[in-house]
Amino acid sequence: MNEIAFVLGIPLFGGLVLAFRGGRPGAAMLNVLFSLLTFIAGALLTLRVVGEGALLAYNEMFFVDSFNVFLVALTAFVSFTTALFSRPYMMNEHHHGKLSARMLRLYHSMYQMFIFTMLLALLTNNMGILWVAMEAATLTTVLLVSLYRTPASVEAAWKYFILCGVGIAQALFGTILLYFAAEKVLGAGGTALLWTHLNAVKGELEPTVLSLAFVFLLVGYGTKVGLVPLHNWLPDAHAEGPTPMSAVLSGLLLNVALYAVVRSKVLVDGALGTRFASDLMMGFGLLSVVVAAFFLSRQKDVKRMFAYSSIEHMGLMTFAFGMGGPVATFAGLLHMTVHSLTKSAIFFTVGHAAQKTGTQMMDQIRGLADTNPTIGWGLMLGGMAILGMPPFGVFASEFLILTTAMRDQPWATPILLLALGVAFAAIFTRVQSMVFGETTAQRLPHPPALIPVFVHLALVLLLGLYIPPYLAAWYRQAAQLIG
Amino acid sequence: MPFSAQLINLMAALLLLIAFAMLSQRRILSLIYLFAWQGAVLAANSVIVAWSTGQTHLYYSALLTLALKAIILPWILHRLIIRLNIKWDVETLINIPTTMLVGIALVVISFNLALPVTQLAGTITRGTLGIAIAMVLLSFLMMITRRKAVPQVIGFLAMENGLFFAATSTTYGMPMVVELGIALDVLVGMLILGIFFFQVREAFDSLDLKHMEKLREE
Amino acid sequence: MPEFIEAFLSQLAQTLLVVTFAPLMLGWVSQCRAWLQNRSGPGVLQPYRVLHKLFHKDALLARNASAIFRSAPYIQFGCMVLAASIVPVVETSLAFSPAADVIALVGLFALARVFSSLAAMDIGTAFGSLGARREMLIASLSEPALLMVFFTPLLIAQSSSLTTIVDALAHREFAIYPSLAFAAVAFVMVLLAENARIPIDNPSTHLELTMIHEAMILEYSARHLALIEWATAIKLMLYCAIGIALFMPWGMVEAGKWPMFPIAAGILVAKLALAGAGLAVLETVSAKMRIFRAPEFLGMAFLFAVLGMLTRQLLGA
Amino acid sequence: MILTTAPIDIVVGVVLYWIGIGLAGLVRPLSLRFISRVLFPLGAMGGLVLMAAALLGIPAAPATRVLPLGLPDLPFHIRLDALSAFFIGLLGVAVVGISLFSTGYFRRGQGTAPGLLCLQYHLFLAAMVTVLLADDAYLFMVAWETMAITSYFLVTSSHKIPEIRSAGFLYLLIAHIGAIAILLCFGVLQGGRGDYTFAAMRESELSAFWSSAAFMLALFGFGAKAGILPLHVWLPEAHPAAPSPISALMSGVMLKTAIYGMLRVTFDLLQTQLWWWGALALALGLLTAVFGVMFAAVQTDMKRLLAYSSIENIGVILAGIGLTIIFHAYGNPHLAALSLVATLYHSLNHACFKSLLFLATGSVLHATHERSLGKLGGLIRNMPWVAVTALIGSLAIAGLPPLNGFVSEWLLLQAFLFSPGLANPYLNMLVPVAAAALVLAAALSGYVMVKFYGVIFLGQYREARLAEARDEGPWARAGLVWLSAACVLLGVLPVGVILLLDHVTLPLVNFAIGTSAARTGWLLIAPVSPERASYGPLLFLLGITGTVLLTFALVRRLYHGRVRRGDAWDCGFPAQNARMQDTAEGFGQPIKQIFEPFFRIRRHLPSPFDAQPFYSATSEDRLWYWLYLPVARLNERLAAWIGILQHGRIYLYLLYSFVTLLALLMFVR
Repeated sequence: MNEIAFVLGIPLFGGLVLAFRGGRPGAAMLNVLFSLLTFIAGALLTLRVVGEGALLAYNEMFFVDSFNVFLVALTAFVSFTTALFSRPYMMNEHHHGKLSARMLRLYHSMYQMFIFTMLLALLTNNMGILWVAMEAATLTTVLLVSLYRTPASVEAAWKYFILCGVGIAQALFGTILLYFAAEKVLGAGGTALLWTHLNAVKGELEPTVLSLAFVFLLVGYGTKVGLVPLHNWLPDAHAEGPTPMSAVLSGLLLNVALYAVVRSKVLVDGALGTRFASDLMMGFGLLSVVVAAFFLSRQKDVKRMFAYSSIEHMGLMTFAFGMGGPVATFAGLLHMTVHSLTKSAIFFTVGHAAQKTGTQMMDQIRGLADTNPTIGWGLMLGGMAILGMPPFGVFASEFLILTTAMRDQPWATPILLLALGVAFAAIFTRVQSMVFGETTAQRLPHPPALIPVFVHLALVLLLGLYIPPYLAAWYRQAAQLIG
Repeated sequence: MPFSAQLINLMAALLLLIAFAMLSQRRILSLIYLFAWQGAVLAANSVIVAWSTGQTHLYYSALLTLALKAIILPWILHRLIIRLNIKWDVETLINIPTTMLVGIALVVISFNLALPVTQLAGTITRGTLGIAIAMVLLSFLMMITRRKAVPQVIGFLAMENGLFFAATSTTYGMPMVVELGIALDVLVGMLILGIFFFQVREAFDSLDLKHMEKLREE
Repeated sequence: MPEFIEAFLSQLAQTLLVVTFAPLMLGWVSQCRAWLQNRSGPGVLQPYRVLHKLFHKDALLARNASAIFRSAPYIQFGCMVLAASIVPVVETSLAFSPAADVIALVGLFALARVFSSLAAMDIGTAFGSLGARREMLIASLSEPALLMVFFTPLLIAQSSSLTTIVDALAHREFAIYPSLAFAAVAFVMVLLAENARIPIDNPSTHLELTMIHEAMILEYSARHLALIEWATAIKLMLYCAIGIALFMPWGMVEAGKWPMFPIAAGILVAKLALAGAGLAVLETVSAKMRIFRAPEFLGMAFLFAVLGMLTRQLLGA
Repeated sequence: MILTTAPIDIVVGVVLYWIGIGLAGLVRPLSLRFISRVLFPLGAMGGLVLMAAALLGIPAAPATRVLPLGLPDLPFHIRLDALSAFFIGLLGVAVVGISLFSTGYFRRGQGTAPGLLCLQYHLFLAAMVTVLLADDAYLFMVAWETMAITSYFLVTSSHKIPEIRSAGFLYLLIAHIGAIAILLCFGVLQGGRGDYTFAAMRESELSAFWSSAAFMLALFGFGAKAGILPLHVWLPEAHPAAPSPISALMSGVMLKTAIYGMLRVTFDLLQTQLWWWGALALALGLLTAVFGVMFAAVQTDMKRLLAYSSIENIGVILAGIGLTIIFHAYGNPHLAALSLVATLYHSLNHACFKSLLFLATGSVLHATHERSLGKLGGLIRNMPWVAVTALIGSLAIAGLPPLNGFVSEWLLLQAFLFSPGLANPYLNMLVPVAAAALVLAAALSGYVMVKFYGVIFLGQYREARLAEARDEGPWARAGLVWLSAACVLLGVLPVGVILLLDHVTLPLVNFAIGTSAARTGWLLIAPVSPERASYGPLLFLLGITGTVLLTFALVRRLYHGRVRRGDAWDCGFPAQNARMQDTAEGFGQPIKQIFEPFFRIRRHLPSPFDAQPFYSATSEDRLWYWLYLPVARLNERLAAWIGILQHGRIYLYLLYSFVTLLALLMFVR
C-alpha cells in the first residue's frame, strides 16, 4: 500500500520542490533523482502486485491490477530515462539561450507534476478521478508546449489546450452518463464510479446509456490518444514543445489515454454484450493508421513526422484492443510497451540531432552517423524498430496484431499492410537521409546522454526475440482482464 | 409533476435560452455577463435539486459553482479583457441566423438522443438530459464559429457548465471528490488560459485566431 | 571384336574422315560457285593448298596478344574435331555419342564461337570487336531457331541423342514427315547464318564494314589462321552432315553392319556433293543482307521451325 | 565430434559462431588487421562446416528443434530437411569463397567502420542461414527482415554517395513490401487456425482459391527479393552500390533464399498445386530471363551488367519452378523431379559463378577504381589470376560445356523438350516454344559474357593508368580459385550432386531421378533414360582437352614454331589506338537496336555545328515509367489530398470533433 503513496507522493513532492528550486543549476539532477525514486517505488509496487495479485488500497480509492501496474512501471521507467536525457538536453537549450532559468523551473516542476497526473490516472479506481487526472495532465503540459514562446509554439499550445480541453469535456459527459447508469445499480454516492464496482456489475448496467457514454468517452479520451480525425493537436504539440516533452507525450500520455479508453470499453462490452465498442475502436484505429501513414509522406519537420508515426501506432493499438481476444490484446499491450520505449528513444536522438544541427527541418539534417555515430545509429535503429522491422519488438506485436487480424478481420489486413508500407517508405527515406550522407552537424556544449536510447532499444530488441515468461504471464493476465 | 421538478425544468429552459443568447452574442463583454448568469442559474438549479432531493452535498456544490462560475471566472475574464483591451465585437464565421438554425437542429438532435435515456431515469429531473446535451453541443458550435480567442474560451467554459448541469440534474451531482477535482481543473485551466492570452498577444499582437493558422501541412 | 572397341574404331575412322575431307567440301562449294558465276575457279583442292601455305609461314602476332589469342585457334579446332565425333556421318555406332546429345553439340559450337569472339577482342582493334559482337549477335539469334529445328525430329524420335534420332528416322519403317520439311527449310537458313555464308555473311569478302567472321580473324596469320580455316571447313561439313542425318538419313550404316560401309560412304559423298552444290546455288542467287536484316531472316527460320513442331503436334507426323 | 552431432545442431552452432564473430568485430572496430586477417578467415571456416553439415543433413531425416526464444505462444521452431540443407550447403560453398576474398577486400577503410562491417556481414550470414532453418512464420519473418536490414547496411556502407543511398532505400523498400506479402501469405496459409508453425500449415486444407492466393502472395513476396519482373528494379541499383563481396553474397546467396522460400511454400506448405501457377511462373520467369539478359547486354557498368545477368538467371530458375509445378500438377513426377533438379542445380551454379564474377569485378574495382566498362580493358596482362578465374566464371555463366552452367541448362532443356504429353493441348504447344525463349536467353547471355570479359580483360588499355593495375593478393586469389574450382567440379561431376538432390526432390514431388540418371555410371547423366538423352561432362572435358592438346602437339611437332611480334594489322590502318576499340555501349548497340521497343532510350545527338560534338544515349527501364513512377505519384497525390485535413484552422479541427461526435451519436441510435 505504501508503495502507492510513494509512487504518487514522490512526483507530487518533486513537483512542489522543483517549483521553487527548479531554476537552480542542480535542478536537472534533482529531477532525475525524483524520477529515479518514482521508478524505484513503481518497481516495488510492480513486484508486489506481481507477487500478490490485484490490490485495492486506501478505501478502494486506488486499484492496481496487472493491466495498470505494467503501465505504471513503464511510465515510471520512461519518465526516469527521459529525465536522464532531458538533463543535458535542457542544459544545451539553456546554453544556447533558448530558455531562461525561470522557464527551466517551470519545466522541471511541471515535468514532475505531469508524471504525477499520469500515475494518478493509472492508479485511481475512480472513473471520475481518472478524468480529473487526464485533464490535469493536459494542464501540466500545455505550458510546456509553449515553453519557447515562439509564435509557433504558442499556436501549438493553444490548439493543444482547446482541442484537448473540448475533447476531454466530452469524456466528462461520458463519465456522467456512466455514473448515471451505475447509480441505478450501485446507488448514489462514492462507490458508483469505482471501476472495481462497476466492473462487478457491468452486466446490469443499462446498455443504451452505456453506448451513449462510450461514444462520449471515446471521442473524449480518443482526442488525447490522437485518433483521426481528433488528432490535429498532436503533431503541432509534439513538434513545437521541448523534445523531452514530446518523448513523454508520445511515449506515455497517449498510452494513458488509451488506457482510459480500454477501461471504458471493458465496462461497455460487459453491459452491451455486442461488438459495438470493438467496431468503433477498430474503425477509428484503422482510419488513424491509414491517414497517418499518408500524412507521413509529406513531413518536413522531424518531430512532426514522428508525431504522425505515434498517431499511426496508437491507431494500431486501438485496432488491436478493438479486435479483442487474448492474442490481440496481448499484442496491444506489447505494442504499448515497445512503442513507448522506441518512440521515446527516437525522440531522444532526434532532440540531440536537432540541437546539433540547429534545426528540426529534415532536409537540413545530414550525416549524423558520421559526426556522432551513437546518435546516428540510434536514430537509424530506432527508425527501423518503429517501422516494424524485425528483430525489434515492434515487429513482434505487429506480427501478432496482423496475424490475428488475418484470422478475425481479414478485410482489414490488406489496408493495414498498405498503410504500413506507405509509412515505411515515408519514414525510412527521411531517416536514411538524416543519418547518412555528408554531415552538417556541430558539437554540443554538453555531451548528450545516449544511454537511455540504447537501453530502450536493447529492451525493444530483447522483446522482439525473447519475451521473459513472467512478462508474458503478466501480459496474459492483463489481456484476460481486458477480455 | 411536483413543483421542484417544474422549477428545475424552468432552470433548464433558462439555461438553454442563455446558451442560445451566447450563440448569438457578438460582444465579448455581454458574453461574459451571460456566462456569469449561466453560472448563477446553475447554482440556483443545484440548490433546488438539493432542496428537493435532500442531497446535502449539492449545497456545497452549489456554493462552489456560484463562487467559481458566477463570480471568479467572469471576474478573471473581465479583468483580462480590460488588461488586454479587447472589448470590440466578435466576428463570427457563419452569420448569426444560420448559426441559430444549426443550433435549433442540434437541440432537436439532442432531445432525440436523450429520449431513450430519459425514459429510464428515475430522477425527477429526467427531462433535463436533453437540455444538457444541447448545451454542450451549442457551446461546441459557438467555439467553432468564433474567430477570437476569448469567445472561444467562453464557449469552452460554457460547455463545462453544460456538463455540470448534466451532472447535477440527471444524477444529483457527482461524488464530492470528483466534483472538487473538476472544480480544481477548471480553475487551474482558467488561470493557464489567462497566462495564455498574454502569451498569444505577445506572440501575435492580437487575439485573433486567424493568426494561428501557421502550423499545417503544405 | 568387343562392341566397345568396334565403336571406338568406327568413331576414330569417322572423325578422321570428316577432319580430312572437310576442306575438300569447302573447295567443292567454292568451285561450284565459280562455275555458277562463269569463272573457272581454283579447283576443289585449293583449300588444302591454302592450309599448306599457311602452316609454313611464320606466325605474326600483335604485341599485346595474350594467351587467349594464341590458344583460341586450337580450342576452335579441338571443338570441331570433338563435334565431328558426335555427329553420325556414315554410321551410328559412335563411342562418344552418349557423352553428348544435340544440345551439347550446340553448346560445343557455342564454346568455339565464344573463344573466337574473345580472341577477336584480344588485340583491341576496331574491326575485331565489331566482328565479335556481330558474330555473337547472329549466334544468339540463330541458336533458338536451331533448337526448334532439332525439336521436330526429336519429338519423332523421342530422343535428343543424334545417333538415336538417326536410327529412328533412317532405320525404322518408312514414313513421310511433312513437319520435317518445315524444319529442313529452317535448318538451311540457320546453316547459312551459322557458317557465315551469304546472305548473312560473305566468306570471300574483305570489305571491312560488311564482314563478320572475317573481321574476327583479321589479326591471325600462319598456323593459327590455318587452324581456324580448317575448323571453319569442318563446321560447314558437320552442319551439312547434321542436315543429312536429320532430313535425309537413308543409306546410313546401322550399328555393327560393317560391310555396308563403302556403300554408305558412297551415298554420303553423293549427298554431300549435292548439298555443296545446293549451297553454292543458294549463295549465287542471293545477295548479302544488311546486318540488321539478319534478325528478320533468323526470325523467319524460327517461325518455320515452330511451324514444323506444330505440324508434328497437330498431324502427328 | 562433428560426426556425432546432429547436422541441425551444427548449423545452429555455425549461426551462433557467426554472430559471435560479428560481435568480436566490435571489440576492436577500427583495427583492419584484426578484422580482415583474423575474423573473416574464421568466418570462412563456418562456411566449410556448413558444407559438411549439409552433406550430412541432406540424406538424413528431417530434424526439428524448438528454441527457448521467440513469442510466448510461438517459440522459434527450426527444422533441417533436405531442401534447407541443400540451400545451406549452397550458402556454405559461396561463403567460403566470398569470406576468403573479403579478407583481402576490406583493406581500405571506406564509409562504415570495419568492425561494424564485420558485424553486419556476419549477421547477414547468420540471418540467411536462419531463414533456411526457420520452421515457423515468426522466426522466418524475423530472419528474413534481419537479412534485409543487414544487407541494406552493407549496401550503404559508403553512404556519402547519394546514388548509393537511394539505391539502398529502393532496395529496402521493395524488400519490405515483399516481406509484407510474405507475411500475408503465411496468414493465408494458416487457414484461420491461428497456428503459425510450418508444421501446422502443412496440415491446413485450403480451398483452391486460398491456395492460389497464397501462391500469388508468395510469388510476389519472394519475387520481390529474387528480382522477378516487375519487381527487379532494386537489383541493378543495389548491386553496383554494394561492396563487391556483398554484391556477391546478395546475388549469389540471398536471391537463392527467395527461391528457397518459393519452393518451400509451393511444394511443402501448400498441399495442392494448380497447373496455371506453373504456367504463370514459367511465363514470368522467361520474360524475366529475356528481359534481364537484354538489359545486361546494353549496360556500361560492370556490376550493373552482372546484376541484370542475375535477373536473367533468376528468371531461368523461376521458369524451372514453373515447369516443375506444371509437371507436378499434371501428375508427371519424373519430369517434375527432373525440372526441380535442374532448378536446384542452377541455383547452386548461379551461386558459384555469380559470386565469382562479382568478386572478380571487386578485384578490378580495387585495382583500377573504375566500374565503367568504357574505361577498362586489357587487364588480362596485369591480373592473370583474376582474368583466368573470371574466364571460367564467364564461360560457366554463358552456359558453355563442360562447365556447370551448361549442366543445369541442359537438364532444364531436357525437361522442356519432353514436355509434350501433358494433358493440356495449349501447354503442349507452348512449352516447347518457351524452351526457345530459354535458349534465346542462354545465347544472349553468351553475348553478354563475351562483352563483359572482352571489354574488361581483353584488348588495349582504354586508359593509360590501367597499366598500373595489380593482381590480387593470396587471400583473394584463394577465394577466386575456390569458386572457380566449384564451377569446374560442378560442371564435370554432376552425378554426385544429382544423387544428393534425390533426397530433396523425393519429399517435394514424390520422385527421384538420381538413381535412373546415374544408372549409366558416374560418367554420364541420363535423366530420363540413356536412349533419350545423355551427357557426359567429364568425357566432354577430356575430349576437348585431348583434341586441343593433340592438335597443339601435332602442330608443334610437324611445323616450326616461329613467331614474330609486331603491331596489330587492322586492315593496314596505321593510326590505330585504344579509343578505337568497341566501347561497352558499342558492343551492346545491336541488341539495343533489335530490341528497341523494350528500352526507353534517350539520345543526345550533336548538331552539325557543334564545336565540341558530344553524343550520349541512355537506355532506361520502361517499367519505371509504367509502374513505379505512377505508383509514387498516386501516393503523393493521396498524401496531398489527405494533407488538406491538417490545414491549421482550429475551428475546422473543432468541427471535425463535432461532426465525429454527432455522427457517432447518430450511429448509436
